[in-house]
Amino acid sequence: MTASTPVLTMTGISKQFPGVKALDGVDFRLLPGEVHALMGENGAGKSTLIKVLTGVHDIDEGRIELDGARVAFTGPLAAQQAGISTVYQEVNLCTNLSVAENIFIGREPRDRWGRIRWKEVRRRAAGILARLDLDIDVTASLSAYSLAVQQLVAIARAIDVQAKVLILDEPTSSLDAGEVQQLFRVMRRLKDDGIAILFVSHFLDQIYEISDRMTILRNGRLVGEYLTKELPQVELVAKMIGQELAELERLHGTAKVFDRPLVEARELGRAGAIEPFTLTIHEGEVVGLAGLLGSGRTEIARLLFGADHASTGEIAIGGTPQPLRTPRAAMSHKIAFCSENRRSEGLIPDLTVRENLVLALQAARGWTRPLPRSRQDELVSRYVAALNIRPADPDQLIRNLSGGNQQKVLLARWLILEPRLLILDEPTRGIDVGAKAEIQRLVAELSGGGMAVLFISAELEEVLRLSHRVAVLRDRRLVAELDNDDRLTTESLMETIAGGGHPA
Amino acid sequence: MLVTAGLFAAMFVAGGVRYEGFATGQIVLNVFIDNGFLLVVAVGLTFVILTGGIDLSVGAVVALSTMVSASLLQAGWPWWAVIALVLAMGVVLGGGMGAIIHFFGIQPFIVTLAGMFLARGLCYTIGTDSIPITDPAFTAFAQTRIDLFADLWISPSVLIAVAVVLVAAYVLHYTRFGRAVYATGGSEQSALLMGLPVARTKITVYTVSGLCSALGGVLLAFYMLSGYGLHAVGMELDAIAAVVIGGTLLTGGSGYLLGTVLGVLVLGLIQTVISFEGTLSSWWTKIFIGALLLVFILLQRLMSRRGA
Amino acid sequence: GGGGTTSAGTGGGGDAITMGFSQVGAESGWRTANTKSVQDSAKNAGITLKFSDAQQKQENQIKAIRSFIQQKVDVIAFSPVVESGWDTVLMEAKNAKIPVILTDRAVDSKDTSLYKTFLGSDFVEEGKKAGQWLVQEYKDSKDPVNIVELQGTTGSAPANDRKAGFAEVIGADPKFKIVASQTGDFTRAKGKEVMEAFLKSTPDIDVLYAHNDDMGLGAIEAIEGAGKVPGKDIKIITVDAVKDGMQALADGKINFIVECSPLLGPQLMDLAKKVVKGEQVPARVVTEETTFTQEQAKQVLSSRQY
Amino acid sequence: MRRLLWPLLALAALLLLNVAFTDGFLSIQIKDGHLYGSLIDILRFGAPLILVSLGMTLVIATGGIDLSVGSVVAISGALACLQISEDASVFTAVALALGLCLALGAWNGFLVAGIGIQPIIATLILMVAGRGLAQLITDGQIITVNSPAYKLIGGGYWLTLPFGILVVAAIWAVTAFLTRRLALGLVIEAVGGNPVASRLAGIDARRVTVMAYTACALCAGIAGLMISSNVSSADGNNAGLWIELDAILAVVIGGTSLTGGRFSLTGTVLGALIIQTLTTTIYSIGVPPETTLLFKALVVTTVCLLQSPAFRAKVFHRRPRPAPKAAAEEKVKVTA
Ligand SMILES: Nc1ncnc2c1ncn2[C@@H]1O[C@H](COP(=O)(O)OP(=O)(O)OP(=O)(O)O)[C@@H](O)[C@H]1O
Ligand SMILES: Nc1ncnc2c1ncn2[C@@H]1O[C@H](COP(=O)(O)OP(=O)(O)OP(=O)(O)O)[C@@H](O)[C@H]1O
Ligand SMILES: [Mg+2]
Ligand SMILES: [Mg+2]
Repeated sequence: MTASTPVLTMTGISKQFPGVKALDGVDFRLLPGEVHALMGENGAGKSTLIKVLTGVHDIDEGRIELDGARVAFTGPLAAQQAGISTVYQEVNLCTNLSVAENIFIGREPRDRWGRIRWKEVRRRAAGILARLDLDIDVTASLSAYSLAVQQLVAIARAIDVQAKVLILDEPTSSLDAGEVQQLFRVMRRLKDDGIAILFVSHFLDQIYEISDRMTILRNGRLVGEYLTKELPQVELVAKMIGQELAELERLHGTAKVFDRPLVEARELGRAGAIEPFTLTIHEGEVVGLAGLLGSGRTEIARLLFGADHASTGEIAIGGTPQPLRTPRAAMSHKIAFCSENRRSEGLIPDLTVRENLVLALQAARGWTRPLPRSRQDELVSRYVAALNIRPADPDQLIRNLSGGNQQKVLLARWLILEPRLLILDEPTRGIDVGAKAEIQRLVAELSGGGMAVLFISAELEEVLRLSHRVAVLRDRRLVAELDNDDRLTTESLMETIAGGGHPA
Repeated sequence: MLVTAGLFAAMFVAGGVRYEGFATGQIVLNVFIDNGFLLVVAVGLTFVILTGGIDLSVGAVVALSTMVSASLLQAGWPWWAVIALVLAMGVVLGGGMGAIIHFFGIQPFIVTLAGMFLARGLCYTIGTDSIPITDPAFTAFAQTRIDLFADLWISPSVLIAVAVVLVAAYVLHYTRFGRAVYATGGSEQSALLMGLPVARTKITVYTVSGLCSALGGVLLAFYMLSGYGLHAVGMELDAIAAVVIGGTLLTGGSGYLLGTVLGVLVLGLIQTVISFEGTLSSWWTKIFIGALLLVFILLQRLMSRRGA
Repeated sequence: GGGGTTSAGTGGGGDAITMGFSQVGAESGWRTANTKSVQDSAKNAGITLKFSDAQQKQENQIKAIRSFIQQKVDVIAFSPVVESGWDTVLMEAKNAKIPVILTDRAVDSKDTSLYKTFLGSDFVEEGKKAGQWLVQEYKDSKDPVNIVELQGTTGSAPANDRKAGFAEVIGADPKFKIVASQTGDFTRAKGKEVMEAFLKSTPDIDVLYAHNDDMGLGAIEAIEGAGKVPGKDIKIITVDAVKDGMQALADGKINFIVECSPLLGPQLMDLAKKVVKGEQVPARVVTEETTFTQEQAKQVLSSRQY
Repeated sequence: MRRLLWPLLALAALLLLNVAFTDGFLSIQIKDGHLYGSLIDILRFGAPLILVSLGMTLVIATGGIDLSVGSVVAISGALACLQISEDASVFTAVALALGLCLALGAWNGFLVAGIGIQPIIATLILMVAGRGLAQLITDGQIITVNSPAYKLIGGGYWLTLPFGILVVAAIWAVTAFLTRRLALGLVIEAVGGNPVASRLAGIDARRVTVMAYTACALCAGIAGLMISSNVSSADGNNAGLWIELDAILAVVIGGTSLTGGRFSLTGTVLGALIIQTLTTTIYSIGVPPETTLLFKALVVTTVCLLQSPAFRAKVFHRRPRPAPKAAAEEKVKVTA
């Protein structure tokens, strides 16, 4: 495989953003028929490398060769036409269009007169999604589906293109194990067809499972190119973050007894979204939610936060029923919710890191009581350091941060509220291994201090590592509540989720 | 959309109950006859608004078209050459604005506002008086009545407007350009990253709007048989209102052409109601228009919310 | 509801006359007085008035006339927004055998059979009257006379005509020079604003000619603000003769006003009755209008209706 | 404040143009105990526009737009003058007028935030009906009032300065305080930048929106008082006609995006001053009325082109190489 000539080579690529050198003389090559992982911490420059390659940004220095010929794309359209198909990091689809259209827009099958053949579009869209094991109504608007489904649709769009090079920038950040396996199957098939695949992910297991070779970036510089099988995981992490990472273990202490209920959902439900469920979260307890894509985890979180209106049941806080009709009401009871969809439900792109970070705290205080500047500075610098947010410039616009760093800012927004119940929906989406451990440690620490946490993650290991108790959802129904003792493993949890096994 | 159509029908029936001679087929046709040019302009504007942009220059371009037509016809040009030139002028103006908007990243509001100043200014440099149109072809076109069944009739402008609507609806729903319009409006950044020709789409929609405005101007010239710099003052607001009443979001990405047609009809019907009401004083006319608009929008909003 | 759909046929032959009146809009006090005059005299004359406000849009006016035809009124009267472009709809009225009377402004149709008569002022004539007074006033002076002009809304018929009539008369003598001319949109606020700028950019203004009283009144404030005396340091001619204007004239702040009367109502109703009866009427009826000097203003001030 | 550089330059250029055409354009004298001169005129006549634009900035920052300001201007002036002409005290008249404006603003806000009607249509309703209301109040006539106290608001002087300018300065200061010293600015920008996210962050977007529209109508109301006081009369038909376009233009020239989010009050004031200077320029250099609009189109386009980083990059640096920063910034803007 090493012998074959690269389909793509990038040499000496540099890219300067105002105040940040995002790429500094990076070399990169991609061979046909390989899955090549691009590794690095949040803000290392992975997405930027992909964007300069596909012409979203101009490069300052360096050259790009595709099939031996120098290229400089004017934009994604040109790159696509040259055979590079890309899924960018954030889901970049048009949620106002139907699922089928999102897959085919720009290259819809047409008849002789240039008229789009809608039937054909729908039929083929359903076919492609079936390859990813997704059976949804392709005529529905994309906005009706969760982020995970949107991510799959974006992937479907990319893999359908007849391409030489397929680029996937964190395609699996919202997917659970089943979908990831399905994606990998498709990737392997494409690889066998001789397509070169560039893959970015912060899940090391996935990297080791699928990739043949990896290139590591650190702070916009090239660390090196390695064969995956020759680089042990510890070394990879060390190369990425420049230091060794402590072993991860279960973070919660040994079985505690929680007897002070904080939030109780009683027969709470929302027609069409989640069947009525009853769930109690105690002070200092971390409750994990596990379930498959679309099983209703996000719905539970939104109901508890008052983001959606419940159609049945009630919520009691400290024993008294409270109507949580708006997020504001929930916040007044010190409930916080970090949404899974950072782009549409989290970021205010035109505001700075500082403003985004203090937003919720400021909203809770009301605009007439501004947060003193000194307090802002203190909070911001504390969390920038704690979560390793880079660049560490609080006055940078948040839209200019890398995806992972944006996520950290949003997390910090809720952590500084010091809520009594913190609802985290996929909080570690797109966050690198180092920061992820840091976040998990922080959550454990806060819960140790009495804060209740509702933790949602597609990564079961993470759920297990943190939670005291795991609630399992299937088909929008709460089916089990399991204590997280030594007998609970990812396998047994998986079984419960799939509906096979029974709680131990 | 259904709600809008239903409300339109309800309004028509209510008018029929209230005013004698209201609920006739010809009243609906008259709404078309009297608003053919507005319809064409609104169709063009729908493209722009669907991409999330706005075009304030439409009214001025309409006026300029009537002015150019009238003055060229007066100078003895043949009618077909005049029409061709006017349409070309619309394309150039629209395309120019689109190019500035796209390449220099200036907000559409300002660029098209400057375009509005420019077009009106050009009108006045041609002349401040109104110029009558006496060209036989234009006159014939203006006075032709196409008889339908049972005493009903329409003007040729209505046919042109309907044709424009049909073509535009086809383009929006069955061509790649049309779909790119929706995608660009949904999220310009996503559309770009999905590899859609955003630049071309954006420039084209303004070109389409310019073309439609010019065509609307020609229809207005038929309707009025005159060219005048003060024609169609404030028409951009009418057109925007029609598009938005039709359910298109000003932020782009959502809406249908049929909605725009309904929007124009609603505005026209309000006008008709006003004229049937008969004796409203000038200010009550305005208040009444506002109130009808309010009632319509409120019902539309509440009913579609209930439905959702 | 539901009436017949026949489009042709003579107007309802009942005894009460129904008149459809399409007004330009309500853009000025003058216009409102005009509307009121028409409405009041219709009531007095026992004529049922269908009134429609076109909000300054010709297309609305055309629609209104169409709707009058549809409603089979006995006579249609309207003040055209613009001169051109009425042939089609007037033809429809003619086909429906509904007589049409123009008020206030003329139309430029070649086919004069489309309307029965035109009742209104002559804007060109008004401009000429203003010019004639000026020529008279300065007939003994040899020095150049610097004039600034506050025009009405750009492109509107009164602005065009009052400008042209005035220019025609003073053009005969080279000592009259229009040193600055700008639109004040017929409003006081704009009149004041433009005059302020004139006062600074143009030294030695002798005369101000404003296309209506309101702009003149605004300008007076500007002139006073600049420490000059309106009517003395700068002579002021305006058109319209609304009450505030007449007051200023009587106070000596304006020197001369050309009347442009909005009170067409009674004359219009007379004409309408005749036209409906089928009597012959003159093709052009000029409203009874005059001009006012400061002395005349003092005398008539108390009897002004608006 | 680098982004205010270009509007400032444009303003300076316009003033220079005037200096070239009119002698003593920049001179300011004291006449009758108050300041007198072209620059003072620009401020004085610009005061209502600045006010309306300030209010409009807040509305636009929430992602909305307010077309009804012109009508509110007319209504406020009309009501105040009507009251005064019926022998009410100036204070009552002003209070009543502004009270009505507050109600109208709240109404706009209610339609937008409460019912969820698109702002342009919601405010179009008041734009149309409000003009009728103003005419109803004045009975379509011009109400002339003769009250020295009322005259002060828009036409008077205080401490040699035009009173209107002082009012504007005060309101600007208050708005700046509320938005920048207190956290109102952050909250408004968040609502305009991403309404969904702000709701989830616990911001009461509805209340903020209603407040913005109310403030906007209040500003328009005060501007209406100024305009009518300046000429001692209320003109329900023409007062504030098309001022919404000028105000929106001022906001946009000042660097605030019509899509909402970030706003700059100083930029807006500059924008309004540019527009007023442009108007004055047209009068004083004698642009004939027929070409006024062409001149306006030219100036507006030039100002905007100069402000556009993309344009500057393309024209001033033939190759973006010497200034990669500017080029990069521009690219991001265009794609985002
Ligand atoms: N448009 C921009 N303007 C300014 N700086 C930017 C811009 N885009 C990216 N950067 C900066 O470039 C650096 C690299 O970002 P990039 O998005 O490539 O990181 P990444 O490796 O993809 O990280 P992640 O794993 O979090 O996605 C970051 O420091 C980021 O702040
Ligand atoms: N596989 C699917 N098939 C059909 N609809 C789905 C599917 N996945 C998600 N949806 C839709 O998305 C909505 C949101 O689901 P929700 O966000 O509650 O899921 P979740 O458990 O949070 O899973 P995830 O966040 O991983 O998508 C659901 O109400 C459903 O309409
Ligand atoms: Mg990235
Ligand atoms: Mg979810």
